[in-house]
Amino acid sequence: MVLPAVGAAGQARLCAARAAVVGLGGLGSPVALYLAAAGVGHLTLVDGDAVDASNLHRQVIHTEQAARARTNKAASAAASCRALNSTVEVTTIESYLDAASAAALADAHDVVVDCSDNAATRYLLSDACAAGLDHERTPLVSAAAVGTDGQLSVYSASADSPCYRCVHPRAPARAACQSCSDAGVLGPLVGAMGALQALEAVKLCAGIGRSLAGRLVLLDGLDLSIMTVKLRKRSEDCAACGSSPSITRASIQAYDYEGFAGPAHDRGGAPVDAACAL
Amino acid sequence: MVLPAVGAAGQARLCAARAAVVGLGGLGSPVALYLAAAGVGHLTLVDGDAVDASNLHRQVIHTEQAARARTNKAASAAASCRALNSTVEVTTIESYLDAASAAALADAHDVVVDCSDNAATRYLLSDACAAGLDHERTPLVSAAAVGTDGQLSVYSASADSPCYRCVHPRAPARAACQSCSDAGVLGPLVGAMGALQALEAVKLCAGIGRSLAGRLVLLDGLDLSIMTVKLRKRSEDCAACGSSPSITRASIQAYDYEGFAGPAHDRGGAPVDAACAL
Amino acid sequence: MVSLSLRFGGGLEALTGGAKVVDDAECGGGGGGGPLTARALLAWVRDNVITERPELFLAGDTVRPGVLVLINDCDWELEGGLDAELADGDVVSFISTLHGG
Amino acid sequence: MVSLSLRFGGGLEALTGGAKVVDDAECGGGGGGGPLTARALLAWVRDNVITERPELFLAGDTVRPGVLVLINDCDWELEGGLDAELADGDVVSFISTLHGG
Ligand SMILES: [Zn+2]
Ligand SMILES: [Zn+2]
Repeated sequence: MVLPAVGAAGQARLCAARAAVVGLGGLGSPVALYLAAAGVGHLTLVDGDAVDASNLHRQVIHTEQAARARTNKAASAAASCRALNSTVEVTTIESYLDAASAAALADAHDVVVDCSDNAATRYLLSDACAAGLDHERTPLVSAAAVGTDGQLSVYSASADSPCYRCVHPRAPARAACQSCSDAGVLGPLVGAMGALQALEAVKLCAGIGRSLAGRLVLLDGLDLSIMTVKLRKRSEDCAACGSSPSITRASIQAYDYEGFAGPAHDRGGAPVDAACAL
Repeated sequence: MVLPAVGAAGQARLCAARAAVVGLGGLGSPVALYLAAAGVGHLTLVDGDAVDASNLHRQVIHTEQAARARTNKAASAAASCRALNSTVEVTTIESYLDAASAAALADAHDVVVDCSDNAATRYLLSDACAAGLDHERTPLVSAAAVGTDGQLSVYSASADSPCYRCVHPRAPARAACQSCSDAGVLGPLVGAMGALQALEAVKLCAGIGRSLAGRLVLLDGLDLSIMTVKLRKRSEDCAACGSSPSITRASIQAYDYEGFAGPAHDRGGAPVDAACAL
Repeated sequence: MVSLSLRFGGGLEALTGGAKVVDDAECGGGGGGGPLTARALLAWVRDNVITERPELFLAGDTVRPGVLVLINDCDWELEGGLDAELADGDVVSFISTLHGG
Repeated sequence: MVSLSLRFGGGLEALTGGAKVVDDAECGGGGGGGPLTARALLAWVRDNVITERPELFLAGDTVRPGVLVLINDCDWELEGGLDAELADGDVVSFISTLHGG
């Protein structure tokens, strides 16, 4: 039986859909598991990092065995997805996202899921999904979690819904950026945010329901209080998706995202989030 | 580094805690994964059913391999938990919950997580956690999901918070019970509810934050609208946890839960929820 | 007449022809100019909103077991249950309890 | 004076001594009897609620990049941004945007 809310047509769209997951850590773990389980036709998993035992408290798609072998996270996640549903076609990109692959991801997928852990990658991915007047925009399902707080939205999913840059035209100062390495993050909290991302991605792929585009969910895990707020509309002045954009899929190749928003990932040394104990 | 919101003392309580998960299906899959990942000291997993390929769209702790082997769900989930975190002690009860095991679970665990799929088991488990004036009550983290809707609460967790029977003194008519076999259920939606259950269970085990006791979260996945409502207080008249209860941990052995609330599980034949396509 | 916003969830929208939200419902039934009680509202909803199988909404003079009634995000038991009084602008939700997992 | 309920989230509560909620805040700063604008409220919050590192709250005359301001669950840009006018009972939330995952 097909779920009434999805319907046969929705199920067919889901099976034909292509979704990309950027980051196979705390958010990407449930996203990849639930998209594979739901039978999204093609999954592209992107991560340049290796599985680390100190992350397993929240990165539940991986195993201690993969951590011992220092398996790439996208490869480890792909193996778990295939064990769950062998009918899903899974491709991995076993490196960190760069501008060329971001543009290609946005072109080649029906939905992109941002499970990254830094501002630079968030801007790059949003620009790739939103940018360029001559391109269709690609819906971007974006979540983040730090400590006991989570945030979730869908960008660039309708003509008047904002992109990430519409809402955040200026990048935060580095000192203001809490990351997992500063504050840790509660595993089940990230898990809930990731499962909700997967829900939004499945709805977009199947063409059902009302997406979160233009809204933002704020979850305070310590109180378990949840707030849904209305975001501004797509901005005419947005550098990426406004009426005269300065950022296009071609120009993002030359854009200095790390200069704009801080480092995209750790380069050698201890893993960025090795410090998260819970 | 220990997450500031948890603290060293909370982390120690978590590592010493005992949690039971009843039902290793759509809800139990993320609950078991995230409790094992978080390092809850002891996990008891209870399910009498075998892994079935038709459930894998939402039961992401299992694998096609376990479905082919018709592995018991508690056993399959235990293997996944151990692969993720070998320091967690995992016990399985590979049969459906009965009154004796319900009472023993409530006695021997700091928190019980209700991931079952029927009203009879929900009343039995709640009574075991709530019943008996001479027992400490056991917090019960309870969620349910059908179609694109999810519900979540915590029962019996504080002196004045209600048990399941306080809120639902009369069992629903069978015709009114939607189950997965009637309506299917969206995998990522169940996943989000299960992750939130794990979050509440971790908070209770670690003794941090404000639990959902006395409140109920209602999630409409199709609209992604989330509502938190205030429930009634513990009732003086409650048959399980009122001032002169007729239900005790001893008396539940003789109580006809299936007569009161319908069948607790399928007996042979096709799996109850084999019909859920998504 | 009292102007309420009504919500149906947990599958109960199957009884309203799929409507999850009925805004600006002008609910009568108070009778004699008295305030509108939840008791009177239930009858009004059955007669004016429920389109099929009313026995899955009401049983006797109250909601059937398994339906939660919420007045402005509070369990109606905290507001007096059937005797709760409703005022313009109140949001009343009817939610069927789920058991699946 | 305008009576507001203030919320701080996404880690911004670290700047208020841990307070996530400040109810019944009597916010001044309207000046000359005019309505209280968001612009004036920001200064009032900095002076009366923020206990440390105000530079992580304000940058110039507005919130620092990465802080969302919500008035009654709506992005303040929909209400006029710095010029939004606030009234008794409004809920104003300050939420720091997260990047972790
Ligand atoms: Zn934009
Ligand atoms: Zn009770």
